[in-house]
Amino acid sequence: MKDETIGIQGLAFHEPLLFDQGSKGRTACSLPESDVPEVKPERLLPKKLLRHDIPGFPELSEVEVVRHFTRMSQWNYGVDLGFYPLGSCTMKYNPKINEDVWRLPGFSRAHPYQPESLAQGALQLMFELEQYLAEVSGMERVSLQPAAGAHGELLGMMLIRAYLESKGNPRKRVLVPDSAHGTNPASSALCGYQVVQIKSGPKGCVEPHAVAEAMDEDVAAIMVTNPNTLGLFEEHIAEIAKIVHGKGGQVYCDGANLNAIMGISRPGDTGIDVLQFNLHKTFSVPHGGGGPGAGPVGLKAHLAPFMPVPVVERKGDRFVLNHNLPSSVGKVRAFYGNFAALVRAYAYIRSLGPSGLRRVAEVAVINANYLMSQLKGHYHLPYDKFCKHECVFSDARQIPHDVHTLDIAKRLMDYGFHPPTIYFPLIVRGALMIEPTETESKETLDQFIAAMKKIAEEAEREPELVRSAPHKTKISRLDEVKAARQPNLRWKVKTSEPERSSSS
Amino acid sequence: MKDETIGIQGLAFHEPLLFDQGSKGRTACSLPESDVPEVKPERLLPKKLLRHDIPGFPELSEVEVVRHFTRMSQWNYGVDLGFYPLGSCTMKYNPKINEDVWRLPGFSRAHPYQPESLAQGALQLMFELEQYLAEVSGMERVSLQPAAGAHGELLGMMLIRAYLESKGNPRKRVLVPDSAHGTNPASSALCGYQVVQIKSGPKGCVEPHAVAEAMDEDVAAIMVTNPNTLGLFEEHIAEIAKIVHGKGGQVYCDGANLNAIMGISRPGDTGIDVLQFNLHKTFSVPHGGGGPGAGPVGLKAHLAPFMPVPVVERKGDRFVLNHNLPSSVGKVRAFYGNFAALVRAYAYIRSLGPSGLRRVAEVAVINANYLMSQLKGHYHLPYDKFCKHECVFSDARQIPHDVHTLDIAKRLMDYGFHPPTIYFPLIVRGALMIEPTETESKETLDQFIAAMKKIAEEAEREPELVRSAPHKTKISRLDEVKAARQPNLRWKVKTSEPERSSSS
Amino acid sequence: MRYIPNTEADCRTMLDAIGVRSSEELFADIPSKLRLKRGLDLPPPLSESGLKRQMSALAGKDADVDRYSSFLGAGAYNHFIPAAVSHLVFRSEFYTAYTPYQPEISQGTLQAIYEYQTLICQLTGMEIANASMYDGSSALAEAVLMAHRINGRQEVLMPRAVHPEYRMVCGTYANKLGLRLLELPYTDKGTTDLKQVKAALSPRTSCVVVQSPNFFGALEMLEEIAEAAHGAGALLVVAVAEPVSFGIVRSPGECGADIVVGEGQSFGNHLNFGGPYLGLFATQEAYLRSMPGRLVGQTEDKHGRTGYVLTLSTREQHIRREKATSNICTNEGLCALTATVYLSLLGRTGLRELALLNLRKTAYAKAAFSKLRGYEVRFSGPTFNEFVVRSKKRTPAQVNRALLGKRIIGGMELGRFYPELADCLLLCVTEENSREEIDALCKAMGGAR
Amino acid sequence: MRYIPNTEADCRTMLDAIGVRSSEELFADIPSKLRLKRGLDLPPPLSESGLKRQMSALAGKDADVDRYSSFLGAGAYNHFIPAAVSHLVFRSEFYTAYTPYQPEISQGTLQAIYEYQTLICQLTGMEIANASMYDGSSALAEAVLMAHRINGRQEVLMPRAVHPEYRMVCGTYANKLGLRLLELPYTDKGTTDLKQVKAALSPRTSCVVVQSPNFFGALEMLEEIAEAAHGAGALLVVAVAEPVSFGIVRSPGECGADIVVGEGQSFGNHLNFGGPYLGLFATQEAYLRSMPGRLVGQTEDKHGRTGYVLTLSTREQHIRREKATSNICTNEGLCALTATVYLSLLGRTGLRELALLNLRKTAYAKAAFSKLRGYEVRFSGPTFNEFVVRSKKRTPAQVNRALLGKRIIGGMELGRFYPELADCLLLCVTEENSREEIDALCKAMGGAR
Ligand SMILES: Cc1ncc(COP(=O)(O)O)c(C=O)c1O
Ligand SMILES: Cc1ncc(COP(=O)(O)O)c(C=O)c1O
Repeated sequence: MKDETIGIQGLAFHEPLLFDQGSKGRTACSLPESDVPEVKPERLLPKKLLRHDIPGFPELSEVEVVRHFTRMSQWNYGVDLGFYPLGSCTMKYNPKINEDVWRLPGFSRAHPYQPESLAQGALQLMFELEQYLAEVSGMERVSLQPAAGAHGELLGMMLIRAYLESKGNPRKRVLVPDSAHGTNPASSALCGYQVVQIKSGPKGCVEPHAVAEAMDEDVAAIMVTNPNTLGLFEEHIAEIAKIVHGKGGQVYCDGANLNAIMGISRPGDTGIDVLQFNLHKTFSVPHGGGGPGAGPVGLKAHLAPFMPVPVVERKGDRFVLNHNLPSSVGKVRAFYGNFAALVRAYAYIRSLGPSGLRRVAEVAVINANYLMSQLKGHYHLPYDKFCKHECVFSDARQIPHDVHTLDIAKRLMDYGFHPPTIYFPLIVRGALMIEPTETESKETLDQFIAAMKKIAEEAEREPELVRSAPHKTKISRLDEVKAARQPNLRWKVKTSEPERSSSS
Repeated sequence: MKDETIGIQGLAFHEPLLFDQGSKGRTACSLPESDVPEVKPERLLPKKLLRHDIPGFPELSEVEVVRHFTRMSQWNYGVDLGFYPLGSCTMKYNPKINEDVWRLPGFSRAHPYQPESLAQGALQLMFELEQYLAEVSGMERVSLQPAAGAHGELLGMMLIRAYLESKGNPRKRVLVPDSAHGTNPASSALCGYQVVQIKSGPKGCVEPHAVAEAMDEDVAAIMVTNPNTLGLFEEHIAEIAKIVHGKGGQVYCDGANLNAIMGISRPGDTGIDVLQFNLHKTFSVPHGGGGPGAGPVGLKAHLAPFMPVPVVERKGDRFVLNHNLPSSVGKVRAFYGNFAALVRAYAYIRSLGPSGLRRVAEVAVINANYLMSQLKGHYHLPYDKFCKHECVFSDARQIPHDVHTLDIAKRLMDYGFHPPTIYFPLIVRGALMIEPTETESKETLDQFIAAMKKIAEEAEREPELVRSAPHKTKISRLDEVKAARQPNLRWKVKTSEPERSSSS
Repeated sequence: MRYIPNTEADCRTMLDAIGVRSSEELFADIPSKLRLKRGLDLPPPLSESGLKRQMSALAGKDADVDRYSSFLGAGAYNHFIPAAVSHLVFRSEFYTAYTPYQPEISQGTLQAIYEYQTLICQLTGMEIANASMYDGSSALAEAVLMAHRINGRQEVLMPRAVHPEYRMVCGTYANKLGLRLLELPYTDKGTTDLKQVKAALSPRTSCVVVQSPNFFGALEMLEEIAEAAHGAGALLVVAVAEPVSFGIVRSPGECGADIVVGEGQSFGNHLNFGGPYLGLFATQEAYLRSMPGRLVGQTEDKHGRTGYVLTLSTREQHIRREKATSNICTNEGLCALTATVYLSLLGRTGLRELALLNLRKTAYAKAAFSKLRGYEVRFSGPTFNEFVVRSKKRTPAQVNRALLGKRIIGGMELGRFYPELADCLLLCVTEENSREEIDALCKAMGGAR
Repeated sequence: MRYIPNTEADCRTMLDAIGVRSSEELFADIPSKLRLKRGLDLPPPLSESGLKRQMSALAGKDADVDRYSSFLGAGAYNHFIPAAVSHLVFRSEFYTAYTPYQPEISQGTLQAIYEYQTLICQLTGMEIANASMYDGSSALAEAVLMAHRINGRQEVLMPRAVHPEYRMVCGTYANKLGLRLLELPYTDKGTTDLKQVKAALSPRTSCVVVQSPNFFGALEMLEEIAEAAHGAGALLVVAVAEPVSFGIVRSPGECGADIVVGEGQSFGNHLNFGGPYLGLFATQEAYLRSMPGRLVGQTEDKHGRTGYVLTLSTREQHIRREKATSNICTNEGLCALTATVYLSLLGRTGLRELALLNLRKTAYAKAAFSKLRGYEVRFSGPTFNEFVVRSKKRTPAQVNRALLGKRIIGGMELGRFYPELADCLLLCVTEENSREEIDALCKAMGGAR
């Protein structure tokens, strides 16, 4: 694509808040005429329970609502617009057919409490998806209930706690490597455990001796992320698992990065007792601008009695919901899980099949290593070895020019790219965490590499250009301090001017 | 919305041609495995009829195709993004529900030749739509076959010709006012008629005496547009019809502007024999960036024998296609019409009902006159009287500053608006033809008025700013002369570099 | 009024600004005898949910190719449409835009049309293509008129193997301008008789029309016909109703066609009970200025940035008025975009594989019918994805009725257009018909003989 | 591999650039005993059309609210969803974006969340709202933990009239942190007994939870309970599972709630067989820093242009880690956007009309059942769009089975959660249930008694 940059500028549209538009009495909905007696609400509800109006609530016609959100959508960057190498988030392409199938009436218009006999398709899908995920991860059972990765972590730790309680002592502490995602310690804490941080070794992996030192009979579990947040496979995972098991602890695996090893290595075969999947990463469920995702939890047989209810079971040729698990931890959300996300993951697995899933991992890793190999000479690479799904650079070489990771990230926008994850993992100062995924072409990677090199140059030649980036976006850097110091978290009816819509 | 302009700039994306991307062997489709014997094509077709490859044809994965068209879509302006006052085009809002219902499998996945017994829904819809359109227009029958307005004009003139032939003489000429849309004369010519231009009177309407002078036994018909392209109602239409009928001619009405008079006046009641509807204008069918639309033709009983086949008829409680019309003109396209467009128009009529359609006309006319009243002082208004659906200004006041209609149009883009129709109708030099439609709010009109006033100022104060507009769009004005002088109408396999994909 | 933002109050304010008391005054110019004195006689307004129910009820009365297995083709083909097609085509920036008269804010549509023109050239083997016509039949009619504009001749050779509705449309268009259509018979191969073409050719012949694959699904000998036509100074107009054939069949351009038209519905457009479809139109550069329809060209802005514009519009009605090459204005833009997206997804290998799959499945079905008691394959010529079967005992209508009971929609009954083929069915087999479906069809028809 | 652009050849080139012979070398760090020595045991890949058939076959086995008339509610409600909702929410710029960490290219999502937070504040009558929680039940659990963070107390008063699954989720979350849930009974009005609340309140009480409309559809006396709770220094946590009630029922904020949580599914989100749904979470400014979940705030850029950012993230896990107010990261963003679009469409008048319509239809149905032989309305308290019916003769299971025959999905059988209500059904009536449907239900149940 010659050397034009992908990032250019075009016409965009200013769009005020919903609340600063419209006029009294407008609505974009047309309800059916009431076909029952039009009794006055006062006759149906006690006066003191009645509400009469919602001042300031929107009053817009359909065209106004449509333009509002259409214009706003264009202010967003999405995977469908370009490269989104957000490390640890696996922003892969979301197949369009999956967006059609979850909307089939039998899925999207089915009520969670409708009779099992009238939900056999949904139950079969959940039953089979559990089997597929178990096979991919090497676990024995899978709970589809959690709504996201962190939710899965929480459930996973609850299972461990319930298991240990059944053995007489829930224990007190959980070991978490310093490279872990913030949700890991938070989930442990939410489950009533103190968190003990384990320092990663010089090669970016957790070292057995460090675990051995911290491990004792008060430690309930270790939470490892594998491949970890440096994009490295935890080489000693088996040995670590042995150490933890040796002291009666459990091994939790944060499976958010499963994309790099599907079909190649299975956590279940490496000594893991529990792990969560992030279907909105590995299994192509779109991230939705912040969810919904799904965070199923895979587990070994000894934890099965504690699974949340209900679980889907097969009875002959019928599928049923079993609510009756005496030692279940209970429930972590209502109903069965983020079903529409499960449908997409199921469709994804059926589309790729075994060979396809393995190919996903291979190409994801090839893409990541290709990026790493090409950028090495231009950015500091703290851990210089082959990576898996992502590679982590830092701003060490740019700091002398007073150009920082944040500046590099913002400048990437001008070149038409979404920035990588920045300042995470915490063990790398000024981290630039780049995950290309398998759905990016070599040409796209080359364009990104060219932009990164250009920015490295700019950092030396015209650092101000980088420091003041982005230049092509609708707005430039925002005052985050002001946002936090004087929180403005909602629109309010202006008291000065009489509230627009209530006039008349 | 204070005084920020709506037009701003944001990040856009460069996107090369399909043919300059991808790599050998990529595809975004996955066909089912062949479940029949994989016979070599040479065994099924004579060698000389076989094709082996299509050099230069695209080779892309799904994500590449999705980004290509998603990025390109953002270079477009559409009704869903903002005000689109393209005169004569009635760019009203296209209801979203209509886009869902035409896609119902029973409509979009139905084959035109499937048995009538299995197409009763589609046939009923066509039967009822014919009745609705007849009622709105005051005509007696309606053919749903034409694919667009011009197609309808052609069919309309064919009906007239067939009718006159049945009377023994098709006649030679057709009268067309100088304010008519180009399709009117072109359709007449395509139907074998010479076109005689009628000069509009000083008040912008066709004058009876002018028609009387041109009318004789060689004149087959007159084509009037009512309301006309100046946005004016042809006040003398009844008298004109009498004159033409008096000499045995027929009266065709270009009904593209029906939006202004729905429920208020019916062409059929004004002496019209034939007219076409533009469903993609009046009846909210989206214009699709250039179609498909639909141009049904309404006609009086004396023309019914000549309707194109088939026509939908009711037999008891069943609907049938009648192919057997001995004096039919034949067909103007295969099958029955742009059915998916008919579905939308049907849904639109059923949503608004009689009161709604009348309200459409009222508000469309109020909006147009409001615009006219506010811009009058700032732009030259050649015909200063109340208008119907649109008002036509000119650049007469800006020409002294060497600012022309084209410049004003381009500058509007910077303010976030689509320009009006320009340089049409031809009888107004430098015409700016503004049709707001009923789906625009007063606030939007006020924003547009403010922009137009600002531009009038700019034309005086900083004309160069206007002449060099647009400034915020992805590209600025294009070299149209070059485009016409050295036509480049397609991508070609570069002969210099060995053709990308055929390598290997 | 969810589609009409302005409330009574808003209108009031505007009427005041205009300086009238009521909207009535704005309609004062309409003579009262021309006013409608009553409300329109139409059904009352429906709520959105009511509308949805009403439309679903209507649609529910129709069969669709999801609930039936269908073997209908005859100019409208049931091909699988990848999900990405509608996700992209129904981006509102595309479908709520008008014809791209203002290039600076229409580059999405314009670049897509330029790509479409290129794809159609690549498929047809022609030098230039326009931005679309209404459908295959009207495109053919316009091609016939164009040939007449080019060589001023009056006669059109029109084989009976051309789609009957296309022939009818050509007739309807052509006779207004005094052109005459001469029919040409078909042989037992189901193709047009070359000898007859040669015999019919004369200095009056403006063009020879050939459809290939023709209405019977058979492939015509284009090269030979082209040679004959050119020999007589006539043009060859080739019509292609099933463009998936371009993936495996030699292009008309290579065979010497002067104008190639076609129906693009197969390329990602729904069956839509007959429309909207997509008129393909391509020709040679030499005929550029006689060509109907819109054209997009590549050019650049003052900063040298590449861009696309509507060009050569001096051929068109809005400039040339009655002297235009056609009256077409609104065309089938979104269907052309659909085809562009569809073809981008299939691409170089996909289209070929798809065509091959159609060819093979049809060959499989044909073989089955050649063995099926009570039936015979009517024509011997090579076919793409359609072929004609003769029913020796039951009438085609009886056969089809029997099939409906098995939720199979059989072939088109040819008697309607060809009295001499009253005992024949035109069957179409695409990638959407599984082998099981084909076997079920044979079994059911075998039973129904 | 239509989702994987890079071909073998592309990979080859990249491997060369990396300097390895094969991708194997890139996996060398995985000890071979940890490698999978076989292929995954999964079904073979499906073509896109094959996948579509497979998924349609599965979905076809389920009932849906289009093909059945349904009276199920109980935390998941069947409301009409205007077409514009999915047209806007499924703009790919929205659904293919990640959490808006980079505000300059995420303003669409961010402004929408700011609008969402505002709408939720307006509906609940609270001062601040977050960007969403997983669902209503987990939002309630988080509210209970938040109350504990605020006042350090250990006891939670949990009425049995709260959705049983919500109570279960609260228990699952709370007991890990040593919180105790005390159940409170319901009266014959179907509401929580104020006397019992007062009796149970103590200095140990962290919060009183109330659902209103509660699981039986009845409206609780929030004001009185708030007063009692506050009197004992406890917080009032109000849960709303059917937020359409906000259109006609006095807001919890006005009644003195300290935290309001709810299930936002009713606002334009599909039933989805139980998920994804939308956890609403609102509270008073005073508790801002103890609040879980993401928050969007308004600020400006260096040119003074208004913009929106994620803010106050020091409460969150990625900064605070184990000291965070919650572990939530990915939330239900797109469901929140859906609610925002839905509420914008209904607006100030629409939401009220909708609530009124639900209220009236339910009143109509309730009146019918109070007259229906063999049944009685179980509770006497005022209800919104759900109510409990007692079947005097047949068991609820028998009644429902009989209804299925008429393509009616009856009410939820309460015995599953309330042994003492084993003879009761919880019925829900929304604007999607026409009067005819309601009459048909009564008729069928009358027949089934
Ligand atoms: C390594 C890791 N673990 C856990 C999570 C949490 O997953 P979720 O955001 O779905 O709760 C994430 C995603 O942010 C992650 O990257
Ligand atoms: C007044 C008038 N007549 C006829 C036409 C032609 O209609 P269409 O473009 O649908 O062929 C148009 C639209 O351009 C028009 O504005």
